[in-house]
Amino acid sequence: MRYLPLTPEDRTEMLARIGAPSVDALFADIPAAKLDPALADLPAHKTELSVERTLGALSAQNVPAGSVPFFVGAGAYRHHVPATVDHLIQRSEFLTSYTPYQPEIAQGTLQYLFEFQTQVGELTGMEVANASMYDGSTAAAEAVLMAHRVTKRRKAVVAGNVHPHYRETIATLSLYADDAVVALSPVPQGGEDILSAIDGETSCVVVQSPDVFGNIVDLKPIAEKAHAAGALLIAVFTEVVSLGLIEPPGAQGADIVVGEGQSIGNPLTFGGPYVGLFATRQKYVRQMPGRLAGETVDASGKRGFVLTLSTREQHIRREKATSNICTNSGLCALAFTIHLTLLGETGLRKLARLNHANACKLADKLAAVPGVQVLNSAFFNEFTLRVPGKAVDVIEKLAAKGVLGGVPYARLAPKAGLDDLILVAATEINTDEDRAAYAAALKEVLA
Amino acid sequence: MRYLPLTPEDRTEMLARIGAPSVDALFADIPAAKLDPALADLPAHKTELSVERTLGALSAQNVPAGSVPFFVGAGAYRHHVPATVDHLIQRSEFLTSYTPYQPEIAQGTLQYLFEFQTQVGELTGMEVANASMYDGSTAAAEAVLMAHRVTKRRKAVVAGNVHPHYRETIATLSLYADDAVVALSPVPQGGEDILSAIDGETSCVVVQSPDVFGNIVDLKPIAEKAHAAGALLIAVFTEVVSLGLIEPPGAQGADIVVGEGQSIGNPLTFGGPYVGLFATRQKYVRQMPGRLAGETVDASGKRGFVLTLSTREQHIRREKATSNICTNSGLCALAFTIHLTLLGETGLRKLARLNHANACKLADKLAAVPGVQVLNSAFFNEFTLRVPGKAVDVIEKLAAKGVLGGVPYARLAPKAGLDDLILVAATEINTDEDRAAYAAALKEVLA
Amino acid sequence: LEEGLIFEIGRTDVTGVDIEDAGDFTPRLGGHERKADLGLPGLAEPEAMRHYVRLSRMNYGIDSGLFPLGSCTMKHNPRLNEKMARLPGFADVHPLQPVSTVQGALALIKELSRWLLSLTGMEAVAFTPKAGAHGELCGMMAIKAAHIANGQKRHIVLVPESAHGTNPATAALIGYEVKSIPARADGTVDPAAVKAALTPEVAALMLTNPNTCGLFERDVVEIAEAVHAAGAYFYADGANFNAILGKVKVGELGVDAMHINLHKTFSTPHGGGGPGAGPVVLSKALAPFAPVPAIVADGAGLKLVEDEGEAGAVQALGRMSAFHGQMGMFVRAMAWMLSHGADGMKQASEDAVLSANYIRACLGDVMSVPFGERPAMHEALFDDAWLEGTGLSTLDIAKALIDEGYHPMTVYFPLVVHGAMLIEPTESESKASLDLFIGALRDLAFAAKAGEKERFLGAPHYAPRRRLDETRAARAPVLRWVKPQPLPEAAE
Amino acid sequence: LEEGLIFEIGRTDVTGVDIEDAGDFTPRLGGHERKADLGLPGLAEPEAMRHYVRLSRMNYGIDSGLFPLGSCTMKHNPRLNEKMARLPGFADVHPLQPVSTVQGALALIKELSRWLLSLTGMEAVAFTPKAGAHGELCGMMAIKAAHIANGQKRHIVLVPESAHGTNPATAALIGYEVKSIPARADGTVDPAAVKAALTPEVAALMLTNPNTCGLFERDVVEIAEAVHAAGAYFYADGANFNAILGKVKVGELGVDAMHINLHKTFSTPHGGGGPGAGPVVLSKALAPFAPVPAIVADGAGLKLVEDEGEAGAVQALGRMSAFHGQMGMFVRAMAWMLSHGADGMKQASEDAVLSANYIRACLGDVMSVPFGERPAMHEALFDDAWLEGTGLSTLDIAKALIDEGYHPMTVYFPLVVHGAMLIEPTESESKASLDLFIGALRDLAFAAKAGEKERFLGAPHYAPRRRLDETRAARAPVLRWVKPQPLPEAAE
Repeated sequence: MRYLPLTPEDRTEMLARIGAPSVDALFADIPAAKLDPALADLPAHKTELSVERTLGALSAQNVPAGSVPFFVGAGAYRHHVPATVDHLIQRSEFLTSYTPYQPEIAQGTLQYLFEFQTQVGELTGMEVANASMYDGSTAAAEAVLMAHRVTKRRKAVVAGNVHPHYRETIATLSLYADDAVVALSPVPQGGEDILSAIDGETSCVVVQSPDVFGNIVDLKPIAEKAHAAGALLIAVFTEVVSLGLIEPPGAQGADIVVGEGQSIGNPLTFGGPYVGLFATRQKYVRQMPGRLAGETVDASGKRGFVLTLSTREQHIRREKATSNICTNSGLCALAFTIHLTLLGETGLRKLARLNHANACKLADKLAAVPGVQVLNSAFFNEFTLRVPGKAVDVIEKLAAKGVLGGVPYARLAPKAGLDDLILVAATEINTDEDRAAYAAALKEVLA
Repeated sequence: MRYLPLTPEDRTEMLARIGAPSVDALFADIPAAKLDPALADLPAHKTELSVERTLGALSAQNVPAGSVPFFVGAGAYRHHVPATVDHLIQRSEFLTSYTPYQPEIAQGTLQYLFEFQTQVGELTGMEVANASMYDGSTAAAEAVLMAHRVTKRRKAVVAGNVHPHYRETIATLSLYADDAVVALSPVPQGGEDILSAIDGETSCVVVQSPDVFGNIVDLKPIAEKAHAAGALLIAVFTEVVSLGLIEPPGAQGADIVVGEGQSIGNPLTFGGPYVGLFATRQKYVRQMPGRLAGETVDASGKRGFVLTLSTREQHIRREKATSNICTNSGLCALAFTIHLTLLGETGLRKLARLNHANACKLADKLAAVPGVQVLNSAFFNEFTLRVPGKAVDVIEKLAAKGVLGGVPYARLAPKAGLDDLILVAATEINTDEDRAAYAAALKEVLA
Repeated sequence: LEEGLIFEIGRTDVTGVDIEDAGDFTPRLGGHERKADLGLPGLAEPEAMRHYVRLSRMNYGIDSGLFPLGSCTMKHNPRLNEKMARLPGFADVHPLQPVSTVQGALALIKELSRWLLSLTGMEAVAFTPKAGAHGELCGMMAIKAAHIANGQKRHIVLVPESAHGTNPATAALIGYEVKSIPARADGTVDPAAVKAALTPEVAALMLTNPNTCGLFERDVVEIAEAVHAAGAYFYADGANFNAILGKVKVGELGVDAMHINLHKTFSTPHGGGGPGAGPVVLSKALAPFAPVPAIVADGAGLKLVEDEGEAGAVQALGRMSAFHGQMGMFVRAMAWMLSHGADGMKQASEDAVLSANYIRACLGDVMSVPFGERPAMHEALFDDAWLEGTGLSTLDIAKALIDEGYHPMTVYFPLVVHGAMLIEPTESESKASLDLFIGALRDLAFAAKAGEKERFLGAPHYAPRRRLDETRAARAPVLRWVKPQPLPEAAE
Repeated sequence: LEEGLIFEIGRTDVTGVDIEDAGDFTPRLGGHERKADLGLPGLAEPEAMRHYVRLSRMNYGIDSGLFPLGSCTMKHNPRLNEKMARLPGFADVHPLQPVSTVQGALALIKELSRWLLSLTGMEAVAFTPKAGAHGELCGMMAIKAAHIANGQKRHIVLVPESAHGTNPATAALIGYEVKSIPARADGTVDPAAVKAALTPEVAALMLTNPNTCGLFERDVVEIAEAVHAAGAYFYADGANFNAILGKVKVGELGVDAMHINLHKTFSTPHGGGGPGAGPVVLSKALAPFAPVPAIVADGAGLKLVEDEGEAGAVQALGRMSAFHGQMGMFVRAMAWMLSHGADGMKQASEDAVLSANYIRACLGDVMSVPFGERPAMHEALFDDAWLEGTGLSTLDIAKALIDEGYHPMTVYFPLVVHGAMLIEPTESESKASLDLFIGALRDLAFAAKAGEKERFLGAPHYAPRRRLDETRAARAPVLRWVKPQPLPEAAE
């Protein structure tokens, strides 16, 4: 077996050194009746060529986004990632390294995490960020728990226009943690009334902007009301590129900002692994979940970086930890920070502008299709279509015509009674031909 | 432009430091009338996404070998290369390094070249090998020049069953170097009479085994006759995997062994870059072309490696050099040596055996197609079919049916009058289904 | 040569990405344009390449040398797996594409599940948890969901004192009170102690097996039976699955839920701290409570059940995260499993255990081995008794190991032995590599006993950094770069 | 930690590749089975990975830092190009597949040719030469073929003394006698000297422009006219094309043939010594003699002319090598050209020239600049006059530069100045990077003049190896590993 360096002779010699009569003797503590179970349903080892064929065949059964006009978003976005990014994250010293508990031989990881934290802080307009979470949805759920710790209250208000998967993730964790959630109803065209749900028991208000329907939300009045009630504002985003063009949550009074970082540096990969971004104010840092890289000096006075404030964490604090998170999204965070470093301010602004321009063009193009209505007045790179009939069927018919046209809102929230809405995303990858193909196919489907 | 770090401000500052009024002043020595020509037929710079689309579209116009039953050989072979190989050769420190003239910071390159040289020596059964040539054909041409230097004669005898491209490469170089070449006629079924062409003026005899038709040639009698006449035997191979199963040329009396190393570690890539292997006897080493890595010690007594015997080379010896070769195939040699290190003796033997087994199975399968004849009695992984009608047409019709069935000999040598022969190669990549598909398609084509 | 921060070497007017011009158009941002600068530095591509290549060279990875981290199983990461994960049919598909366009992706998850179930003898897989700790959370939620469904209110979770920190943290996160079970003298859990603690308040026992002392809990079946008899569930921490993969099915030992770290046992790369993937296998009793999404087969192909309460997920505990789990990791793990096959996985476990016992046997005379009377599993545990009188600590040994060219072993864990050093060689090492490592540790042991203090106290000497001041970092945390303020002008 | 040779750490019974069993069958090798062992060591995959990762870490590359090699143009290697070269339609096509199945590959070569012709103002491209020196050979063969076709017997080739070694070596290889042309005091070739040497025996002049002193041969048009007037051809060495790409078309200067190093100007990676690619552009006079294969378009698409004498290659000089050239390099170069476009290439040349002049300007006060009265092109040349009295040589400066974290510049070339140091920064460096490099050299220059000898004579101090004994290597060459013989038994 190509991955196993020991030879039969090695094994014999090693057993002799141990003084064990056989390998089985080393497994003597396993009840004999349970040892070496049959695995007849699993095949024997395969050559590399054979594995490539098996997995290649499965891969070929999927329709890659890059092979068709593609407008699917709703929390994950197809952007172009420079080849440099994937090359660099595959370097052995990044790919095969461990969590940087031994800082002397992990300065590479620690420095990029420190840079990542700073970048996330700048993007969100917040003071401090952690070294990544699993993804946007779990970051949102953790943010709620953190708000409870800060406010010592246990009731979260979740806006209706938050991504339904995020809502469910928050609801699930809250349910088992015995915390309360007030879940508002979705308002596709925007302008939902969140303020009236905030009261003196509210620990936090969770608001997404751009929201799941694509609407850009003014966070300032919500922040004001929340703060007046002693609650925190948790601002969520699912498309981080939007922060290159629109007002950051930090500038609007958010106390915790969480979101999905996949858009920068990371491929779609059917939903994961992604990278959760988590930022907050300096004063709450000790209530924050997740890893933190911090600056210090070494024994000879040189600047260096270490994981810090680990007394918040499970491996030290055990049941009193701020979170049980341990492994997070190191390599995805690396991809994020490399891509963002390549972009820089100039590149990110141009990218965001192009995304918005493409969305505007697409919205105009689709709004011209008879029977179709664009719901949003203000949006970034995603908007909502109202179509005659069931959105699910429209999307299936578009797929049959080779256009992946977006996400039926009803797929995310089947019980919401909003069956005629499609969430449509546009990014820099879309061409004029793509948009024309979509409009033409939609016209045919609705005819 | 993403690759150019200087900003307009940088340029202004730098010009000021130089004391030049403008960039154009730096180009003052170029006749003004010729400066800054129009390049209107070339487009402006493109984004990475756009380049991917342009080249992706061109790539999509080709039929990749991996997408069809594939039996094309004749000097380049499709083998499976472990993913590790391509990963490692892309490491920055290998990919972006220079020729190792500064050995203190190029020990990585130098050590693998030393290992490569040893591996090539072992494979070919020769004493010394160089650090690679461009490919097998140019290595063969250089071998002839080397034989002329060793023997101080200038007439080469080239066997008829040497790959026609190799014959032409030798003939072209010899023509312009004012050397004589005796080119024998091809004998597809093998057994050509080479001995009678050797005389007292012969500098060298060039013989390929397995030859272009797939026949395994007994080199011993040729070596004896050549040596008796004061000539050298140059043994050529185009499929290096064969050396895992058949007698090496070094054991049969060859004086120079050259061949194509592409099969191990390197993809097909439409013919290049490949890697030429070149080995000879110790006593001829100072007449050898190409780079050589040698062992030495550093100032603190540690083992290290350097480029050596460079007094043979053009950058020192100029017009008296043994060759004009400078850049060679470093990275392809690295791919070769990594793949061969992964294989080791055990793996290479198994691989060679599987190749041979697949060729035997394929030969039986195709010989059973009515009208088809397999010419060879002994072969490794390639053999020759005689088909009714023009081989070129048969191959085109097979391609139309989605089978790449081999190479018409007439494509390599249109004037040889051997229009009904197909060179067919089998490797470990072929499955039973591939072979069945070929036989079925061939039957239909010939029906 | 020191490498500056991107904020020090980059500039906001430089970019390493060319982007098409958006042209003229009327923005529809509703007045929410960003006004302030972002303050994000850019680097041209050649500069960025160098920055990260240089950073990488300050890191140590499996590809650099043996990585003896106990409990964290750092084994060889085949590049085949990376290649497979990048196939466009896996890397370039969106989680919310129509299900008809991702049948291969669903089939892969289904096949991965089939392998995991066969290897564990369990009933169902919850495949969405994103890492081991997230898997624990999922498993414990399933247990809580089951108790709720059964109308039970139980608020205590038993955890042995040798447990990973994630275990108590997870239990506490969902409102359980954690009660610790002490280890007996031989390093394993005493069934009697478990039985004594099993009140009707107890919801579950969380147990790592093989345990963190590197021993197989030989009374596990008896313990599981007692847990079940008390109406509680048995949660197994799968961190040490690598020792028993293919050697025993945990379902046959009475386990109700176990997370599997694909980035340990199944070799998806650790990546400097993730991403991982923590699918949870569930027993028949807990299977109905698996979270959404689920994959079910019907006549037309594979279907995704994405909403609670739908057919196929009637009792689902809820949703662990957006979308459908760590696909990229699934592909890598599947490639690893296919490559090994049933025979190779069993061999891998045996080699891992053999190598650990070999290390213990070769170092037992110079270092002290607690619980040495039992065979080790895939980890060799040492304590610091052998350092008595040397003035050196476990940490000093760990840092000195860096100078020998190795990553340190896991230290001060498990907590149940003093100054623990936990070494896991995995199955990826040749005997020659093990012998070199053993030689290095023996040499250090002799040096420690010979009083060569500076070799240890000043270590590492040959790393990119000397020992770092962690106290300083924690006392006044500097968690981000801040633009240096210009110095005030000197008074004229 | 030292890394052994594969022959020392590997074993012939270990393999890192799983291969399907061939099963039982009757071999048809005609009795030519290999009998002896191959003696090839194998490594399991994890061991092989480490071996090569460790070796790589003893190398320096462009991604490690500035690479100031004059004449060898080591610029940024975009990874986009690597990705493009690996598209299956390029990497996984066989050179002898039916032409109908490789239309995209032929179209790419055709497009590459179109760009090269536009950039050089020439008539035809011979695309098969595999490296610069191979391209020279091709170009000089075309010249010889043209003379033969014209019934001319000319046996002399003129080469300036500052030429690359490949120039005379190439000319000699095909039977030409080489005659050297001296440089004039300002570092360029004197048209008068050329005219004086242009006898009817002269077949060609080989000239590098910009020349190896880093200067543009300002009389090049006059020289070319004289060469043509004498019935000879003008061969240009394209090694320094990077300075003038997009700034001037060599065809308009009277060049008849020039090879283009795709691995210099067009950034295909140097790879530690190749592979390169050396397409040759030819003037109208030489175009008919281009070697096979050629690509021609007809109604049905693109066609390959693979044989001499066929339509499309009636006067072809022959064949340079098997198949159709360095496709992998063509794709990379094409990606680079598309990325830059006409504007980007011109900007790249300007930046390269600007950076070289900047370096010269910033070091001119501490190092000595020959030919300083003319602007430099993309290289800055220094000699060793400034080292007089220090007891140090150019080589010492080069090796000391390693300790500063840089690859040395090109030294002792060109031969026309004493102790030459030739520095080419390329367009890939930021001003900050140039300033750091200048600072390092200034610091070395001051140290040299201050008599800090050990810093230089012992250099490099901080490299994987100290200075290596090249004399020993050449005197008794050890060119391969040999199995150590067992020591003879001691006499009893």
